[in-house]
Amino acid sequence: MGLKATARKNAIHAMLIYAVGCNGCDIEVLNALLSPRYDLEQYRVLLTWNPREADVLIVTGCVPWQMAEPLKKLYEMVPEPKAVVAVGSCAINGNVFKNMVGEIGINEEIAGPVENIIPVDVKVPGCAPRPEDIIAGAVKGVPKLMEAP
Amino acid sequence: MDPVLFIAGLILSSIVATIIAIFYSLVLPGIERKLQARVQQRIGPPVLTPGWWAVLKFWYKGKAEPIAQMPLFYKSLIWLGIAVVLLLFLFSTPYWWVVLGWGSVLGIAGFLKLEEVLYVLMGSQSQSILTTPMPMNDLVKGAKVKGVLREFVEQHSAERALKMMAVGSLPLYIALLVPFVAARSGMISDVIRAQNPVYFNSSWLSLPLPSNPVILTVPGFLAAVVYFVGYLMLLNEKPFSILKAKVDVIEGGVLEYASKLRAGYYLMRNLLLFALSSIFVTLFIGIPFDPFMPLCFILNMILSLILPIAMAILVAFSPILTFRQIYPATVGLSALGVLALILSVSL
Amino acid sequence: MTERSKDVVVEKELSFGPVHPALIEPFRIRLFVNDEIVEDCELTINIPHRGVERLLEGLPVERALLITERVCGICSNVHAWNSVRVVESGLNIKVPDRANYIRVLINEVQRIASHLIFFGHAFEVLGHETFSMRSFLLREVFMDLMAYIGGNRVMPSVPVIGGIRPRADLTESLKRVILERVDDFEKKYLEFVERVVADPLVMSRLTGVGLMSKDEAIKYHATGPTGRASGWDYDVRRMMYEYKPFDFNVVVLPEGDNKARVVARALEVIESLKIIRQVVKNLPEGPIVNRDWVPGKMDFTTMYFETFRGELMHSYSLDSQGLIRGYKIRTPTPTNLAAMENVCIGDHVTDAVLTIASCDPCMTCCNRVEVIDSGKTRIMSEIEIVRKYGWRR
Amino acid sequence: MITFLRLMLQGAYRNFVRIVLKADRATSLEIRNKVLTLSVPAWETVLDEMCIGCGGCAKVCPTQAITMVKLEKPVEIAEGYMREQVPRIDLTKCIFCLNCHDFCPIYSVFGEAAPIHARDVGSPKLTLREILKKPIRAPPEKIEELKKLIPPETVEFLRGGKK
Ligand code: SF4
Ligand code: SF4
Ligand code: SF4
Ligand code: SF4
Ligand code: SF4
Ligand code: SF4
Ligand code: SF4
Ligand code: SF4
Repeated sequence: MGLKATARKNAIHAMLIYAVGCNGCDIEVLNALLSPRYDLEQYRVLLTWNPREADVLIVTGCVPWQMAEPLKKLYEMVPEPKAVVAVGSCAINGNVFKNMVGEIGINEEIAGPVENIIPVDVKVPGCAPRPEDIIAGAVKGVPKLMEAP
Repeated sequence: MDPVLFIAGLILSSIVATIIAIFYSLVLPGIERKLQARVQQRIGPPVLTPGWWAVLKFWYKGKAEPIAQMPLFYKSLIWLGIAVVLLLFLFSTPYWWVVLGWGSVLGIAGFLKLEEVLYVLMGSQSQSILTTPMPMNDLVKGAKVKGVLREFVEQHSAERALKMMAVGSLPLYIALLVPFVAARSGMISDVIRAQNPVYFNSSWLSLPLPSNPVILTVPGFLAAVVYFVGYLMLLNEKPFSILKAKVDVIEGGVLEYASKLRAGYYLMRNLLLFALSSIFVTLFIGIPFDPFMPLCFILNMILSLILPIAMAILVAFSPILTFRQIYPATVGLSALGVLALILSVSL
Repeated sequence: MTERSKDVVVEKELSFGPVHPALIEPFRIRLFVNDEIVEDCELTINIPHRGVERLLEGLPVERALLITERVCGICSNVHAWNSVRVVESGLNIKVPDRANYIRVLINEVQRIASHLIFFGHAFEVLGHETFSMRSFLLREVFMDLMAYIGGNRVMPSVPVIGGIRPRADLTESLKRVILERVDDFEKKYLEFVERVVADPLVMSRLTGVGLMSKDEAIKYHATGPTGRASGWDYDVRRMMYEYKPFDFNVVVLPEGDNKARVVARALEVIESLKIIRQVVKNLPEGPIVNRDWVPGKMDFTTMYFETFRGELMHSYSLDSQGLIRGYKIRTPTPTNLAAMENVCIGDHVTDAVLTIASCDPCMTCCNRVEVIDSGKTRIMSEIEIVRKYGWRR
Repeated sequence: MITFLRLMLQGAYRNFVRIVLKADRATSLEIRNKVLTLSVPAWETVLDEMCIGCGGCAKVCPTQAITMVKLEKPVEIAEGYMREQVPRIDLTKCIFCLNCHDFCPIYSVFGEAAPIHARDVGSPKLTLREILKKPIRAPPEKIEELKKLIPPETVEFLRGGKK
């Protein structure tokens, strides 16, 4: 393991982008980041709110059409290498908002799931996922960062 | 002294001091974070993560062009900042004391002011995606107030930096004067002579301890307290982090620095953290950072942990103050500083 | 606050969001400022529109609560409960007492969790990381309880039409766990609150900022703790038969500043603890669900509910096959929003963000506008407008 | 003022202890171990011992997230009734609508403890045998509906037809 990979493994900056679900997932992510019980920092993952600083983007929510463009822009802002962790059923498959439509057929409000907009590397299923799932998911994004040139 | 020998010593001491400062300063944020984590009842990141590994990682990140009005100028500000901080630090090391009078209160104060100006410049340059240019259809809605200038939050941060420059850092400069007044001279060498006379004729392996450090006098102690608060203001740490308050201006002017530039920014900030702590130990305790006296500089480095540790604990327990509280705070602290200054005349 | 004057001269606009550390949720804040002082404020909340009301159109009513629960992850139970209350009242379904007690229990558990999120968020906005973390740590107790009772930390899915899900029935051992955790929590919580109130730095930021008078609270219909912190004594829980058996106080504070809004929620937590203890102590025996009902025609029925942030309305009708027609949700935040926009005027920028946070915003709402299209008024969603009239920036 | 001083001294002492001795640390070491050894347990979605293998849940799932997996050795769960298959849920397709939970005959027909819950919440208080002993209590239309979803012999069995 070279110095590059070691450095990447030992300092990971994660940014949370909440692309509209129900607040459930993003609060669970914050819980994983801020609650001393879970404490994501002990796994060398540091919270940031600046896309320029981020390595891992944690995206939650089903991405309504108004959020698609900002999400794409933010993704472009992140310097390589980067990994995207889609947290929650909303981010993975649109949850009930995309799949349990009544009589309207297709819900046009939703541009998501996240995969439709930006490439996703790790999927964390659940509605809402437990914080330990989220932590394990964020950690799963690390090999991709380490292997990148 | 022979000028050739002197210049060789100057260069050598600068190189040694720079290397030690860089290596050491990048450990400080980790210590700070670990302490805060303990207070917050959690494990926290490993000590090397927030400093060392983060900087290395940013160094290895891919290229990212910052969005700025003048990208080249914006990028150069970081390297300028590192140079300023390094010079600031070097001027407090013994070899530079005699060079052109920079090892004096003027050299330190001048370079600190320059450092502050950088934040204003950075803020007015940076144009991050997180604010006005975000693709949002919010202008469809008619606000009551129309057609006003849409400002980037970083520019707002620049305005705040300007205010902090005008009022915020005043206490630090006043406190900085106290050891010099006590020594009745503007030069650092005289300050050390007054506090630690043995230093000037001790061999390279010895450890000269100060006989009458100014921090143990009443005005010196007051000044040290004021210096500490000014230190927080200069480093933009909580409670005085208004110019990079996460809640509105996010990180302020440094928002757009990415990859190598961000590594540079981390380096600059941590160097400043260390330089100010080391200067504190030099001026208030009387132990200079002499690259050619191992015990002396190690003691300096250990003692310069005092300020970051105090800061870490204070930061863990304070909210961000707005200008509503900062103005009275600076007035009060400046008054305290002036009191210390007046008292120090009697030393 | 100062009254919003008609023609203010404003230097510049600061806009941030939808992705921003202080907001977390996607909405846009535009602040019109002179120097540091906010002269006007505009919140754009249309981003989280997911068309929940339209999704529900034509769904069988039993399935509705799985979507309504996902209107919001902070108060999932409130939406699920209120949506079943509508059918229960419209079709006269009698809910067993035991089910009602457990519904109240889970609601109060979630209320405390929600208020602790509020502290976590408010302290984060204040810049006080440690207190924020302490709030999140205290909240874990109630997240655990929610997972024990409902099986999920966020979406416990407790109410079903006619009662509660069998999973959520309280066993004796669970009752003991609840009481133990609650006692332990109360001790730590009181210590924490005492510490916060004694902190001079925090209090100097909160006191006297973001003043809202009682009249304003009523005028802008700021319900919930936001209104009650301005002296408006209004709580839907007092009118709900579900809450009749319980003895609790409604916290009303006269000051109307940010401090009052924080303290009001801090005191409400204690009242909720009281209710939880009463539920566990007096829980009646009996069935937990009443399945003797058939979905059928139901006229428009509207139910109001006291959520953690204020008054919530759910309203819909059923057609003869028991399919939902014309679902309508009005969450508390949209009504509190007008108040938020107004109270932050006249404060510093950083304080304004705090004031908005102190009203506890959460914006996962539905959004629509009325457009006069060649003389006819009709309701359009924002996407239709953009398709038709283009996206102006 | 006195309270403030008392709190400050108390706090200073407590935090000193916290810093030096890592006192009252709240981080869960159990979770830390699980994460570091990459062994966070997956959600338990199906309780195999309870399932009667009717396949109804797979049919009601709106996103086809459930596949029925044939058991190598069918198990006799009641006299004359074999469990031949069990459902498996692909969580990345699941939208957590709980349709399967609510339509699982053992839950939705009797309104008793649910043997399957998409969110790992099944800890039934009844054994399957006891559940199967109870007669069905649903309106006839509901049973007709159920027949579309699960094999008719299962419905008969649940009604107590086939003893
Ligand atoms: S996955 Fe569930 S909890 Fe998460 S945002 Fe979507 S609806 Fe909310
Ligand atoms: S009326 Fe508006 S909010 Fe309701 S479903 Fe239609 S578009 Fe959505
Ligand atoms: S206002 Fe709405 S989203 Fe917020 S807590 Fe209440 S019901 Fe939930
Ligand atoms: S129903 Fe109409 S008039 Fe009444 S409060 Fe709502 S919007 Fe206003
Ligand atoms: S206002 Fe916020 S909390 Fe309330 S329903 Fe909407 S999103 Fe949820
Ligand atoms: S005003 Fe009404 S339609 Fe608009 S966002 Fe608020 S609740 Fe939804
Ligand atoms: S909860 Fe998941 S597996 Fe079950 S029916 Fe819904 S989508 Fe299918
Ligand atoms: S519906 Fe229930 S009993 Fe039937 S296969 Fe699915 S889990 Fe098993």
